[in-house]
Amino acid sequence: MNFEPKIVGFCCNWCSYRGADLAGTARMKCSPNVRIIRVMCSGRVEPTFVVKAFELGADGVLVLGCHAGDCHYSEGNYKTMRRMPLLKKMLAQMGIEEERVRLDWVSASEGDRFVSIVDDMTAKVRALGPFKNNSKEAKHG
Amino acid sequence: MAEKKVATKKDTEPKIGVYVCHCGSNIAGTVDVPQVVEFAKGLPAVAIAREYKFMCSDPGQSMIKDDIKQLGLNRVVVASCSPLLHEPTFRHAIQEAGLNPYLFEMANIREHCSWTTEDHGEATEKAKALVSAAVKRIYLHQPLEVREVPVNPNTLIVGGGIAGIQAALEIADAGHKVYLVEKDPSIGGHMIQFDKTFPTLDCSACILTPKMTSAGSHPNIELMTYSEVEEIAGFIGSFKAKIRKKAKFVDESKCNGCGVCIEKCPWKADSEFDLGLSQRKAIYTPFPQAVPNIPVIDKESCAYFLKGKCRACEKFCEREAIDFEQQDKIVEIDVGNIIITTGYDPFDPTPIIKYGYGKFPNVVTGLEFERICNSVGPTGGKIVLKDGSEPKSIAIIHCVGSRDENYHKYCSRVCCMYALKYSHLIKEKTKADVYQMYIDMRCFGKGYEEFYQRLSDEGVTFIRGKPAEVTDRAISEEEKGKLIVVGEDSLLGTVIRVPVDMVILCIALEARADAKNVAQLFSISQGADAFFIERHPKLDPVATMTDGVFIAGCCQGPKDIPDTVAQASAAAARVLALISKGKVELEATVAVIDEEKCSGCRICNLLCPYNAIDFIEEEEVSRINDALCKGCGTCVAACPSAAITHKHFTTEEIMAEIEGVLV
Amino acid sequence: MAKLKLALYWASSCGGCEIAQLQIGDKILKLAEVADIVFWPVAIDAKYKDVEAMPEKSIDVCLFNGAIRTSEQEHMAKMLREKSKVLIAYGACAYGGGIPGLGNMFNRELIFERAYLETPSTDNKEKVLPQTKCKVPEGELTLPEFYDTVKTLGQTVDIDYVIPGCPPEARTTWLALEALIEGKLPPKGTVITHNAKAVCDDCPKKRDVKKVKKFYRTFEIMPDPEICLLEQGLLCAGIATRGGCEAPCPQANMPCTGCYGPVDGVIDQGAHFLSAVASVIDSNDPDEIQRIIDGIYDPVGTFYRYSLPDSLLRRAKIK
Amino acid sequence: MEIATPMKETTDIILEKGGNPLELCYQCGLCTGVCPWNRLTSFTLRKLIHKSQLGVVDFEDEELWRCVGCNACVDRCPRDVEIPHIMRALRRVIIEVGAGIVPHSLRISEKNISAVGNPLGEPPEKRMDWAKDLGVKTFTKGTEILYFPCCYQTYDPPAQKTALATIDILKKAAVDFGIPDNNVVCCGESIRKAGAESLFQRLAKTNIDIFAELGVKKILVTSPHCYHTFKDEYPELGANYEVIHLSQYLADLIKDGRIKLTKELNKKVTYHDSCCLGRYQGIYDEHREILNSIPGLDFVEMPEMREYSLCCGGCAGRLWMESKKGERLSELRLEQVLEVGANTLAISCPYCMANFNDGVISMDKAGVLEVKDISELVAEAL
Amino acid sequence: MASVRSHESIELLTYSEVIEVSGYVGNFKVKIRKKPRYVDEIKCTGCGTCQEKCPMKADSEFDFGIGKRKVIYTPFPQAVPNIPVIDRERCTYFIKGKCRACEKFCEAKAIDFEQTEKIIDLDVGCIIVTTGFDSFDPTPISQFGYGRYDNVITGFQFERMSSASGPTGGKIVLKDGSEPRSLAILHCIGSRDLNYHEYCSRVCCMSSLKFAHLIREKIPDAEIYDLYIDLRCFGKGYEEFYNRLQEEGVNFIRGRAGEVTDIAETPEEIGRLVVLCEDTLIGRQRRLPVDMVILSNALEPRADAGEVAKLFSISRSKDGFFMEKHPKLDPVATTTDGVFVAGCCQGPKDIPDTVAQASAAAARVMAMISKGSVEIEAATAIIEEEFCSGCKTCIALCPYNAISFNEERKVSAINEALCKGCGTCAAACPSGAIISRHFTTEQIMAQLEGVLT
Repeated sequence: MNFEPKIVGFCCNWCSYRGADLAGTARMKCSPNVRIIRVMCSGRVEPTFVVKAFELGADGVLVLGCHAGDCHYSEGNYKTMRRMPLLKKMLAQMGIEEERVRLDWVSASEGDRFVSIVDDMTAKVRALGPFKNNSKEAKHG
Repeated sequence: MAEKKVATKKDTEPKIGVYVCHCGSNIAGTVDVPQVVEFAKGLPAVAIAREYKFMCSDPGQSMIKDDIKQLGLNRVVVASCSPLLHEPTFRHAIQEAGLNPYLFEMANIREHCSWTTEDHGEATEKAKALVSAAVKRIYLHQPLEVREVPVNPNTLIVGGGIAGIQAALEIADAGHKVYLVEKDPSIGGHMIQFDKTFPTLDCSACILTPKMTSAGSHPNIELMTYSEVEEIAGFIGSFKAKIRKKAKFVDESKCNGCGVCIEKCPWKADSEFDLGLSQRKAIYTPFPQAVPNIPVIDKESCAYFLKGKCRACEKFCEREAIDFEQQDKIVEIDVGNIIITTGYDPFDPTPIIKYGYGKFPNVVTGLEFERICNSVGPTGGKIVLKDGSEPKSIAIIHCVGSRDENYHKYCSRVCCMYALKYSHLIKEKTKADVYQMYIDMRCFGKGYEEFYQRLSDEGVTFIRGKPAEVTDRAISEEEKGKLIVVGEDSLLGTVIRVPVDMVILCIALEARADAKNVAQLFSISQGADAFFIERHPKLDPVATMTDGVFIAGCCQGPKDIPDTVAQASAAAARVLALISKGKVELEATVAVIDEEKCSGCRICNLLCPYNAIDFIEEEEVSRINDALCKGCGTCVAACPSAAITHKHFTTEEIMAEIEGVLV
Repeated sequence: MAKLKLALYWASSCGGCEIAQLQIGDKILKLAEVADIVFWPVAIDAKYKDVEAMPEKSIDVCLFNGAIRTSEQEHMAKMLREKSKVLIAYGACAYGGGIPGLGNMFNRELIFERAYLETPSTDNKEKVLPQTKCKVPEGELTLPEFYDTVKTLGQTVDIDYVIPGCPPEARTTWLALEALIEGKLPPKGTVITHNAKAVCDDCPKKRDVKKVKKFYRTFEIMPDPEICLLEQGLLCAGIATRGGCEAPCPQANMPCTGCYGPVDGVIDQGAHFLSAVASVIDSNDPDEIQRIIDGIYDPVGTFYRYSLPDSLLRRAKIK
Repeated sequence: MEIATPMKETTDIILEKGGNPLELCYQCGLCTGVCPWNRLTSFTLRKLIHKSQLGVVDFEDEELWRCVGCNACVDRCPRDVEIPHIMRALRRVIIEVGAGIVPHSLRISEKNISAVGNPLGEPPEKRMDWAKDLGVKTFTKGTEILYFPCCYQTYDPPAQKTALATIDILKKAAVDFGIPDNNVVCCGESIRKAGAESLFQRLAKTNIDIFAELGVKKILVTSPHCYHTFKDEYPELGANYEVIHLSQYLADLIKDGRIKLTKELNKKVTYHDSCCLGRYQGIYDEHREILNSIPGLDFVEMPEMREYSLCCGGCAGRLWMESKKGERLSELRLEQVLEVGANTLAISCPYCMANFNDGVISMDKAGVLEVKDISELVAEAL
Repeated sequence: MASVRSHESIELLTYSEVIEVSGYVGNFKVKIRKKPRYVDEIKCTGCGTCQEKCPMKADSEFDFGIGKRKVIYTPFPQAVPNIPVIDRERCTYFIKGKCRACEKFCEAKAIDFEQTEKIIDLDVGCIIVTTGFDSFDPTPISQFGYGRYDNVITGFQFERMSSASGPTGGKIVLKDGSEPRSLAILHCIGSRDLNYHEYCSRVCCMSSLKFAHLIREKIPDAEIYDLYIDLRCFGKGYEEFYNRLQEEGVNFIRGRAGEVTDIAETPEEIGRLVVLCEDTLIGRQRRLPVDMVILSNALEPRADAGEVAKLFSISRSKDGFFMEKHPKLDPVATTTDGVFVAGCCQGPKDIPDTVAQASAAAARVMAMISKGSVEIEAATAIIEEEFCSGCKTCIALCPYNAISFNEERKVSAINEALCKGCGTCAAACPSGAIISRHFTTEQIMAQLEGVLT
């Protein structure tokens, strides 16, 4: 069987989750690989969650928030905009491919954008292959 | 240190019911529902898993309610459509069955699954993952209470200009008490300084004075002039405000506003109201129609306070209202809501040296010109030069301090129109030629373009281009003794020199000098331009990030009178809605700080968009005001000590959910 | 009352912990009054077989410092666990992997290459690398296996307590010893320090709300000694590190490096530290944010200086 | 860079001479955008207006004589600025105040009109010679219609054909009409646009007096310019007439069956809308009805037609001035005529006729294309 | 929108129109016609299957005709309520008597072809009219070729085109599906133009800038021309946005376009649209060859504004928008007490101003509600019926429509709740039957006598 990546998606309640809903309402076809966890604001997404997802065997993590300036909580998404790049920089240092973590913005009316981000990410992660969490089994190298 | 997990204390072991909806064929057409149900049955703590055609229908809901009662379920997962659609429905249902509504979780297997996935196998797998995530997460759910706080029906309005007056009247007319605080001796603000208003050319005082009077005499409005807010505590519904009533040295209860004291006072000072173009007495009301019509003594210019003698006013006051012993008073009031209408400051063009303001006596600002034009102003409404003669030509320079990276980037919104208004007043009162130097004519309001056209017809000359300088260095005979405005006429493509007698600078509106203090006092934010920031520029233009604090008028950004009035009424509407509801519901899914863990590092303090996090200096910990918290979770994600918990979205819950989706 | 039997062991660490244990000063006399040291390779001549010979749970307390890098260390950890009633991870290496734990950024091959071939001072023309076995004229020699990945003591065996620090402050060591002596041991799993809160709580510097426009390395600026170092752009880990040390580094105007490990409840010290640092970047412009982030050199070394093996990901992915 | 200083006095003079629409202009530049001159040369109408607003007009500039008042701009102006009025005012300042120089060729025409009542300088006593042998009666009191041919149609042989054809048609339809005697003078429309206001006033008064004496109520014209001035400008002086352009009258005659077009004309014809009749008066349909009712005639439209018609460049005195080769709108228009493959260009204005006839010759298309007044085509088809 | 639907205090009547209003402030009676949807609102779950299955298509009104919708449709995916309606005019079943595909596939059995219109009577105290605007149809400005050239579109059409959920899925494309390389945005189409609307539509400058930005974002190397007269960027953050657009390399040309033509003069112009304009800052005419022209068209009063005005007794200003009581001091009230206006039905405005005005109107209503009663002018006019001859002179004079004629008694009657006491009727009554209380003829006469002593 071909490798199908598992991707954890974090969506904020106000924009991106609604955008994902709209993709459904509009019956757009979309890769099933991204499983969404709803948080109130993308600002709630701790780097720990991303790392935890990898630890638990995710092959990629997608974080979606409102577009800059549209945050329901005024500027929660700006905090995410600061955290994710630093996290990505660190993960890169740890040898984790850049494509496995993605931060993007989807508004409530952008069902199509949601789909294209999900499809694009799925394809890229699929191409990378499974994420080997080589820490646990790496007991004796 | 193997065990880091904090054990979650639960009163009873979770007993979870899982309900998978077919949604007709919307879900069942793609997802193998029975398989999902079987899968759910195998998940930890799941007591029962069922399927039904339409879970949201009445029979579907009854199924859940019955199971809660009969099987003693204490947590419910419904796998159906988007929670944005039916979460309220099911929360309501389990509440009816006696469960806390927060002990509910929804798995979105329609929008996020059956509708976007074609392959049945994939869809079923994804549905399972989503159900497993919901089950893992709900295991950790805790009951939450929605709290309500009562709303004090009294309202504090800060700033007695047109915005404050309008909002005050709006609320007072609805039968609620308003405290209107104004720092000057009279309400009226900038609008009362104006002569006419554009584009209807109504007399500004004529339309404002009735409002001022009704604000002054309204039984529900307590006017606190010559007063300033010193301190604010509390939150929406119950603010406590400390207000300093500055000493007027005149007993308000005795004074009948006869004006004898003013007449008799031998001391003069520059009139603030006339921008220094005229003089007032040391005991004064700023202008004749002042509300309240009670004078104040200006300590700085009163001979008694300066030299210890005079007291002329006291001698002549028949009502014995003068009281030199008066002290500032601190008044404490309780209010439920606050509206800030502190207005703007006119931009001081002195730093723009090239325009010669301050150097050439006949270069005046727009606001000064308003006073010159005003029939009760320093010149009795005559448009005259400093030497008393009538100008033969006047140049009006737009965008002074606006649309200028060196001063204010923004457009001040009203200058084009007041410049047109000046042209009209000049044409009406003198024979002078008028030159308008503009960049773009911004006549956007109702009747504005028509006004522009009317002015064109009155023979005003429009020159497109921002002048480079105003000079008195003549290069020809005609220019001698005149002010020459030099700039490019960008439509002609040449430099143009316009010799005039008077130059009016259309100065920008800028945030008040003390805007920063006000912002801090009321926990509201300022934009880069120093004006206060509204909660959402489109959809919530009068609210601020602090619940219960609203803004209206030019303190939010430059605007004209109709827009100010509309905004003031809008703020009043928001306040009235809160008052008539009588209570506010507080968010249940808030963040809380465990003070045992907080090291007071203050990382979280600035992250909160609602200023809900206070740093308690004495205890060196941060604390969240749960009446202000909206539950976004940004602070939780940032806390390096994991001292903050986001109720209903705890780290453990989300971790469990991550584990769930990755089955 | 019988004297306590105390063991001390040194695994993958620098030896600083051994010295730190002596730092308790004259209190060591008090310790000697109540305890006998039965095993302490650095100070007492005792052989493995002596330990092997001890009955199970015959040692009352074992202070074990250093991470688990080799098969020998693993073996000793397991043995000491067996022989000890109370096993304490002593110091940052035993607790979170410590500095040796940063070796998890590489694997065995890379480390050997660097250590035995690449370093300028190395003279190894034959390119000999350590082998577990090797034949010499005298017979076969063995070496412990060098593992690919560093693990913490806690990941190797069950531990009872942690005394954190690189090395632990004398007061922290004594806090634990005192509890032992007095028999007032806290619940199992406790990280023994004077302060459950972060270092900031110990730190006397003035703290305000935080906004950072640029991060500096320590040699780049001379910070104001009165003000919180993070506010001045130094990556001080005090916010994300358990206190109790009395903040000696920040007090000396050096940023905290995080040796006391995370505060209770924090799942991953580095991720939390990173999140907090990123949160206070004072910009909403993606490009500017990137520029500010570019000023952070070696994020892993910064955020996981002492805890990489104990982090959720434990090690880097080596292609 | 040159430096300008607003001269309010100059602006005042322009305003006094009727330039007041300039106050309304908000300088959007639409007029320059649509001005046909810009296809050939650069002519910034908007800037000229702005200079007038500031009183910094260079009265020596030839540009002042460029605008022919085709109204393409006025039609679309968002503030309804009557730009030709501004142009007229500027020219009045030149002529009446002497602020600049009147182009030589225009001055000759002006002199002619002033001296002999027609721009061609022909003797006034020969004005009606063209009709000598036609047996047409001179208008007297009680005659229903006064047929007033334009100066060109009375003196200029190619244009005369229009008048002759008109008489032919009117006779066949048995219309009660008369022609004026030799005392009438040029209607004055163009010379007024060229700025000679007092001359216009004199001409108009002459004609008005004559018409009054004869009791003229209904005037039939074959020039759109006469039409415009009689209908819209003479009323300023208190004279009101029912003015009909021949095209309107012909359309009615055909509709009512008073004339029958029977002869086949095997021509491929396109029609050029004159500005003065089109954009000024909105008369578009009649010509097309007439042409379409001529048997055998193949009528084609040019892309730029009706309100988009390209001006011939002959009005407002421009006919009398020299335009350089390559700067002639008429030639641009003739290229469009040739593009649609027509062999006959129908017009209904004597200026258009003069301009296009010149153009046909200068472009060397004499055998390929003929220019005919619509009356000629109708007369041929009778 | 969703909170409007779920709010317990809001009853949403979509697909409905007000047909009659009577009464006065505090006591209005309103008749509403609820048009048949042919879908049972209670049963429908909004699943959308019916729309999917419906075989017939029509031009989408929501997409300004550049997209299609089904005959059973919700105007857009996020519609509230999410309940479709059947377009009777185009439904095969209604036209030919067969099809009923939607009915067949509806599992909730919500389709009801027998539904008829319903008249609902409501009693309300106050009315807020927020009927909005129409977008100006630029067809009459024939020189811009709207309707003639495929790639000349209005700003509103561009909005839909650029919307992710719009007909092209957010792609900016020409009619032939290709991407435009150059675009011109023409400001003030139908605004600031005496030939159409004299007023400025207030929002077009900013929406044009927004269009330019969206184009820049989606087609980074496109050549964009913005043809303006004055850039009216007056709101908060607007000027800053303009600066940003300048930095993004949009070509701003000050000049109103004269014409859009497809007549090419140079090879480069062949097959493209050419915008003729003067660049007034250079002082020369320019020809801009572009692939697409966007007309930033005006906001104009709704076509039915006249009827609505009559229905609610509100007046309209010269430009056709509803007139407020006082432009400065009472911008949401109308001359009829209890009827308020908000939003673009009162004049063009942007979203923040609309929201502020809407809240203002709500404030006025709430003030009335929380007071519970309205004070009625005491100094009103009354008619002494015995003297009234029923001549009806007074009826048309009343600016508040307070006078009605009692057909049975043949006398006029004044509704005191509507009368404002202006006295016009009293002055006009030929038989002296109307008494303007507090300003009676006697009182005024006496006063006259007094001032003349």
